Amino acid sequence: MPASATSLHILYFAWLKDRLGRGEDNLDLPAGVVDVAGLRAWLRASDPAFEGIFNAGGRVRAAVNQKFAGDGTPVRGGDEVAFFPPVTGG
Amino acid sequence: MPASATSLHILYFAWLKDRLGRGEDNLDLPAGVVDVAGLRAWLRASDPAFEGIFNAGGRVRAAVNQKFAGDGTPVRGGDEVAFFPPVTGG
Amino acid sequence: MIRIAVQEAPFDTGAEIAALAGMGAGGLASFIGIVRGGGEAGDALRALVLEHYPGMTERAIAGVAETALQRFALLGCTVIHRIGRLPVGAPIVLVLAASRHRQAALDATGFMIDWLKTAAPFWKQEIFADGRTAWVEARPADDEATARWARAG
Amino acid sequence: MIRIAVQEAPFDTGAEIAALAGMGAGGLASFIGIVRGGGEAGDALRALVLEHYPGMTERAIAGVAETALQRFALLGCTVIHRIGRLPVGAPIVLVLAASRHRQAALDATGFMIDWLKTAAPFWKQEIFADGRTAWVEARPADDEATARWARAG
Repeated sequence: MPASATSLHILYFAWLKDRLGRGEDNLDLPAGVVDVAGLRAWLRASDPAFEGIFNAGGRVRAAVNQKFAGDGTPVRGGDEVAFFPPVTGG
Repeated sequence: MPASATSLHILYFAWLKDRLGRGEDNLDLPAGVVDVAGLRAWLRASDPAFEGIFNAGGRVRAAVNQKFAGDGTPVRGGDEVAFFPPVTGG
Repeated sequence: MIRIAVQEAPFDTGAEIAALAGMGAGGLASFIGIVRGGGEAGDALRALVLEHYPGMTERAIAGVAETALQRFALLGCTVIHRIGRLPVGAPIVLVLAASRHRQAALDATGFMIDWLKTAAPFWKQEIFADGRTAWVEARPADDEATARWARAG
Repeated sequence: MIRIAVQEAPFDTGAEIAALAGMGAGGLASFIGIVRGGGEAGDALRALVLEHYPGMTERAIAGVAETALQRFALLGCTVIHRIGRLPVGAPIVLVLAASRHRQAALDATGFMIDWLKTAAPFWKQEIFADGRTAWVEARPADDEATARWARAG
């Protein structure tokens, strides 16, 4: 779907997707969210399912616009943000 | 050909074969030859062509019964001895 | 020349090698990862299901391949990673590196497979004979293998 | 399982890999050596002629393969070395190593190709466009590459 200047496309992979029962969320950029850490906090507050996910040994990783991201990576309207466990390919 | 207890089968490879114009010699184990160094000396004495071959920077290698051999490796009747330049396969 | 593919279909190793071999290379190294049965606990593993992040995966693999091409002065390299359900014994990943000299090709192959394991967004789920499933945990040894290349400068 | 061949015919890399892949391996590494044109002096190399010492060659290759099998705990390995006239671009040698873990397969492949170059009785003659021929000189770098494995214990 086309990204608008205020929308956020969030993707979940592997066991995150299993636990949430969905692979993505589309929402408006929440007020006050400016980075990955802020988005994690907002998700936790909005849905208890995220509590266990983001507490899972702190091992859930993030990507913003298809690049690995840290807690301080900026999140803006129109971005694609993904959450997933450490990768196990190869 | 079947090896007899006193015969020596000598093989030459790569540029040694080119320079000698033959790939092998069959002869009786010369009297007094007990190792590779002795055989080299006997060949030099018997045919001047070996002079240049064995003087070629000392780089001509030997094998006795299909194993790499040094100057002191024993040579006995019935053995297969080979002379060749350093290998360049792979 | 860099060739990247993420696909469900098997790859044709012979054809991929032939495509790289005609570039003036003196050496061509490859690594093929295979779904391995009989784990530590003697589990009856039947298959892996490989999930990936479309778009980011191809981008991450291309980054690894481009880095290898530069670092090892390769003539070309190929990375094909399979996704979907892969039974025990099935090939998962193919890495090829062609270079003028043998050591560069071998080193680049090791570099690429190590980096793929930590930099490309794939996740493996194990499917057992009794129907049980489990997501594979990342191994610290994989991060260490990747870090080796950073130290080697 | 060790497979050794010395032959004029081309080898079928895909078939050789498939034969090793079914042994429970998690990783399969390969190296293919190719006749490389355009040497340092820009010579018009057309082909190599590979001569070998029948009997001793197979014995030497088997020794290298058995050492690799033990040292790297391989499930299997394959070495095929071609002889005769091989034009520029033709594959000369194939080395394959299958192991449970990737690093052993890659290391074993490097080990075998390095040792083949110094321990197996092959000699390469270069054939140039103008009909001139020259025996290839052994390179000290090959001895150094082999010695590396002795130091690595």
